[in-house]
Amino acid sequence: MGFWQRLLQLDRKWIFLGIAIVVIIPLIKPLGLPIKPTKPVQDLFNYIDTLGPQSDAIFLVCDFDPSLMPELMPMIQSILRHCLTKGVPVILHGGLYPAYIGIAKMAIDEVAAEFPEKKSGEDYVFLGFIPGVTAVILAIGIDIASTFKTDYYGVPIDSLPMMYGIKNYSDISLVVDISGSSSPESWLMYGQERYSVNVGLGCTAVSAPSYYAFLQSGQFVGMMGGMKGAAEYEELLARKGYPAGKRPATTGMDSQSFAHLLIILLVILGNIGYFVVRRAERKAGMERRKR
Amino acid sequence: MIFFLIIGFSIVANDTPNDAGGSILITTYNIPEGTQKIELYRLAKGDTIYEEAGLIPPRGECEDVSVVDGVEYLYRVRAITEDTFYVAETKEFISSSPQWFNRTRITVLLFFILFGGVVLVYIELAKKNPKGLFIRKLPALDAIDEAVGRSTEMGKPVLFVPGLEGITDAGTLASITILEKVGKRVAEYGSRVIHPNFDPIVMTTAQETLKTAFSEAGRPDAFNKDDVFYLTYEQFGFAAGVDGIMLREKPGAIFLQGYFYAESLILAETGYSIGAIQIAGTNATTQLPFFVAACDYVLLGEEMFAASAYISREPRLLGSIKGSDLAKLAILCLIGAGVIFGTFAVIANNAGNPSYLGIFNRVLDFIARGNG
Amino acid sequence: MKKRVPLLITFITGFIVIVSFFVPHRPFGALETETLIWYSIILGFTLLIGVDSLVRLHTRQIRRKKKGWWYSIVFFAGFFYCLTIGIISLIRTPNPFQPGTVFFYGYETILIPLQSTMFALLAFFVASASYRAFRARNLDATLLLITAVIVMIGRVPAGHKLWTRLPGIANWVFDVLQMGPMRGIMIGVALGAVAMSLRLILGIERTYLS
Amino acid sequence: MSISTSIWIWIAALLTLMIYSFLYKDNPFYRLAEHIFMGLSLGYTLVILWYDYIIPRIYQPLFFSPHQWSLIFPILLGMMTFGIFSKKYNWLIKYPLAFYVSAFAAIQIPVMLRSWILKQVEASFLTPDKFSSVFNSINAILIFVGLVTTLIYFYFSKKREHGFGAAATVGIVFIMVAFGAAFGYTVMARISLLIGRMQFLIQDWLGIM
Repeated sequence: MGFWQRLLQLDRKWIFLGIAIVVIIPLIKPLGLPIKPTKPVQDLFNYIDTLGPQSDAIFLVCDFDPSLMPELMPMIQSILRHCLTKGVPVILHGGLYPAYIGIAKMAIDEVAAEFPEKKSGEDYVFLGFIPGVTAVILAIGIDIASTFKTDYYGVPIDSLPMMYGIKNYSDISLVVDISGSSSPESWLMYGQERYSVNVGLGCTAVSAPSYYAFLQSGQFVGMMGGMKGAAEYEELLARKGYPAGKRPATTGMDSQSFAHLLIILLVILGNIGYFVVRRAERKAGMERRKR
Repeated sequence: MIFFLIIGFSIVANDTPNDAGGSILITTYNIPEGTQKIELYRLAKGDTIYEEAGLIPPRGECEDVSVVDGVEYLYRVRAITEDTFYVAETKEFISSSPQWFNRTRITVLLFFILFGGVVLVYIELAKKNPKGLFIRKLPALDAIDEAVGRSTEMGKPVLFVPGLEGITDAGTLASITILEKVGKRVAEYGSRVIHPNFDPIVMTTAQETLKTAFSEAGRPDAFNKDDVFYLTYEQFGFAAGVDGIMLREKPGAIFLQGYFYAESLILAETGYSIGAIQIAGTNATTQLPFFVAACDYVLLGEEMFAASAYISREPRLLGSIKGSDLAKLAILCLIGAGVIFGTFAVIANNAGNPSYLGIFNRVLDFIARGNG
Repeated sequence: MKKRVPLLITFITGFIVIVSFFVPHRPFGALETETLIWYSIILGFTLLIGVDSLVRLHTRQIRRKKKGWWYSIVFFAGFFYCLTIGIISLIRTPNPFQPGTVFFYGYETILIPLQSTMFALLAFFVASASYRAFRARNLDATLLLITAVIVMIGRVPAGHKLWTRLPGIANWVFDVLQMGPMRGIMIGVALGAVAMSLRLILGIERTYLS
Repeated sequence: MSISTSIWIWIAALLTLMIYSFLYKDNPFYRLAEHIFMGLSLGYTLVILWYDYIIPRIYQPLFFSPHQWSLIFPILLGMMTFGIFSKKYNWLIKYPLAFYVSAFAAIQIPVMLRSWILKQVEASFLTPDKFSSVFNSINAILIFVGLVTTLIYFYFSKKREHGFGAAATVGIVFIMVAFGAAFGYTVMARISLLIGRMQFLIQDWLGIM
C-alpha cells in the first residue's frame, strides 16, 4: 500500500480534530484579519445611517429559530445598536411564529443593557407574537396599534410615547427582516407590493444565493448574508466609532477563514490522492493483463 | 364654517378592481403643502349627513372597506394643515361590487390553460401510442442495472433511501417509480432491497410498490415486508440510523432518491466510504451539489421526473415531460423574440420612432401582471 | 367507493381552490381561505401520525427489551418532561414560548443547545466529506469543486488577504454566473411540479392512493 | 478566565460535549443526548401543535361565537387519518389524504406559475437599461446565455445532436458553476454554526476571552 493510499484511508477523527483546532484557536487568540464590507451590506448600513431621531421608524423582525443564532443573532443586535446609537425609533417584532419571541427577547435584553439611558416605549418598542403570519404583515399596513394592542410588556401601544405618529407602513422607513426561512418573500409580497414599504434583510449563508435575484432587481434595499454579512455590519459600525458590542461575528471570522482554508486543502489533498491511487491501480491492472 | 376649495386638490373614488366587493378605492391628488392628516367622509345616497370614514395615509390612497355593495356613495376629504383645512369632493355617486374575474391574474390563467392543455393532450397521445413519444435516455438509468447486478455478484443487498419528504412531494413520487424499477431488477437477480423510512405514509406506499414489483418479476415469495421499515421522525436520528445500516449491511448499491435536507452529505459520505455505487437524485436544489461531488450518478432536479417517465413509459408521466418541454420551448422563443424585437425597438427609438419600444414595454408589463 | 370517493374529493377540492384564485366573487374568493384552514387542520392530524409512529417504535423497544432499550426510557423521560412543562406553561400563560415560563426555560437551556449542536455536527462532516468523498471524478464535478473553492475563499477575510480581487470574483459568480442556471433550474422544477399537481387534481396520478 | 457557575450553562455545555463525543465514536453518552433530544423535540412538537393549531384553529372557532360549525368536517376528515393504525380501516386515510394532497397541489399551482416561472421569465428579458455599460452588457448576456442553455439542458424529448447538444453542454457547465457557488455558501453556513457552538463553550462556559 503506497503513501497516498494510506493517507486516503486516514481515520476521519484526525480531520474532525483538525477542524476543531482551526476553529478554536483563532477564537482564543484572534488574528484580526481585515474585513472588507460588500455592497449589499454597505447599502443596508448607509440606508439606516442617514436616518435620525426625526425619521420614520425601523421595523426590525426576528424570524429565525435558535439553531441559526450564530449567524443571525449578531445581525439583529447590530441593527438594534445602530438604531439606538443614531436615535432612530426602532420597533422590534418578536417574529411571525411563536417560538421566535424568546430569541428576540434575548437580543433586546443584551443590547438594552449596553444603552442604560434608552427606555422601552420611548427609544425602542418591543412587540410580542400574534398569530396570523401573512395576515399580520397585511394588518401592519392598516394600523399597528389595533393589530398588536400592547407591546411585549403589556403596555398599551397608544400610551407609548415613541408610537405617537407611527400608525402603519407609511410611518416606517424600512422593514428589516432577519430570517432563517422564506419570510422575506412574504414581506415583499404583502408588505412591499401592497403598501410599498422598503424591505432589507439578513439571512443565512444557505439562503443568500436565492435572494441575490431579488436584490439585483432592487426589491431589497440591502442584505446581510451569513456570519460574514453580520461581521461586515459590525465592521461598519466600528469604523464609524459606534458601539458594536462584543462583535461575535467578527471574532468568528478568523475561524471561518481558517476552516475554509483547511477544507480547501482537504479537497485538494483528497483529489491528488484519488488520482495518484487511480493511476497506480490502472497501471497494476494493465500489468496483470500483460502477464 | 370656513374652508377652502383649492384648485388641484381633488379626490377620485372608484370601485376597487378585482376584488370580492365591499371596497371602494379612494385616491387624492395634489395634497396641499403642510398637510398633517387627511380625513375621509362619505355620504350614502338618501342620507343627508356625511359620516366619518377614517383617515387617508399620507400617500393619499386608501381603500374604504366599510361600504355595502350596491349602495351609492359620495366622498369628501379634508386635508388639515396647521392653521386651516382644504376640502375636495366627488361629483358622482359610486358603488362597490364584486368582480367575477381578477384581471391582474390573466397571465397566470393564460399560461395555466396553455400548459395544462398541452400536458393533457400529450397524456392522451401517449396513451394511444406510448412508443411514439421520445424521451432522451439518462446515463444514471443504465447504471441502475449495473449497480444492482454488481451488488448481487458481490452478495450484497441494495439500499434505497426515499428522502425526508411526504407523499405530496413530486420528488417522493418520482422516487417511488424508480423504486419499482429497482425492485424488479432486485427480484430478478434474487437480491434484497433495504428501504428505511422517514414518513409512515411513504412507507406503506413503498411496501405496496415493492410487493407488486416482486410479484411481477415472478418472485412474490422473495419479498420480505420487514425490509421496508420505519426508522424515526427526526432528521439527524434518521441520518445516524441509515449510516448504521450502511456500516452493518455494507450494501453494494445505494439509491438516494427523493427530497433531502442537510443530512444528504452525511449519507453520501458514508456511502462513498463503504465503496458502494451511489445513484442519487433529488429535486432539492440546495442538496444537489453534495450529491454531484460525492455520488457516481446524479439525477438533477427535473431529470428525476424524466427518469421516472422513461422507466415506466407511463402515459401520464411521458405526457407531462413533453408538456414541460414545450413550455420551455415557448419560454425560449418568447425571450428569444424579445431579444430580436427589443434590439429593433431600441434602434428604431434612437432613430426617432419610440412606438416599438412602447409595444415592447407593454408586452413586458403584461407578463409582469401575473405577479399582481 | 374506496377509490372513487377520494378521487372525487381530490377533484372538487382542487377545482375550487384554483377557481378561487381567479374569481374574487362570492362564494369563491372566501373559499380559498376556508380551504387553507381545513388544510392546516388536517396537516395537524397527519403530524400526529408521525408522533404516534415514534412513540410506538420506542414502546416496542422497551417491551421487547431490545438492545439499548433503556435509551427508549430516556426518550420517554424527555418527551413527558417537555410535555408536562408545556402544559403547565400553557395553563399559566397565554403564550408558553414567552421568556419567563418553565417551558421556555427548558427550551432555552436544553433544546436550543442540543438542536444547534446537532446541526453544527455538519461542519465536521463537510470537512471529512471534502477529503474522502468530494472527487473531481468527471468534468462536472471538477467545475463544481473549482467554483466552490473560489466562493469559499472569496467570501472570507483570508481571501482578501491572498488576492484583493478574490472577493470581487466570488461576488461576480453570484451576481452573474449562477443567476441564469438558477433561473433555468427553478423554471424546470416548477413546470414539473405544476404538471404533477394537475395530474393529481385530475385523478391521473394515483400513486398516493395505493 | 472564569468558569461559569450557572447550572444551566453547565447542563447545556455537557449536552453539547455529549453530542460531540459522537465524532470519536458512537457511544452511550451520545446515545443518551440523542434520545433526550428526540424526546424533547417530540414533546415540543406536541406543544406547538396544541398552541398553534388546536387552540386557535379548532377550539376557539368551534366553542366561541361566532361558532364556525363547518370546521367539524375537516376535524372528522383529520380523524380519519387514524385509520392507518388499523388493518381493517386502513382505507379511511385515503379520504383526508385526497383532500390534503389536492389542496396542497392546487395552492401550489398559482404560486409556482407566478413567482417561479412568470417572474423569472420577466426578469430574463433583456431590456435596454441592462446595457448601461460594457461590463453590464457582458453580464446581461452571460445571464441570458446561462438561462437559455440550462433550459436546453433540461429539454428531454429531443436527441442531443449538433448545435443542440453543444448548447446542452454549455448548459451543464453553467449548472455546475451554480452548484459550486451554492456549495461554497452552504459550507460557510455550517462552519458558522460550529463557530457559534464553540463560542458558547469557550466564552459562556469556560469564560476564556
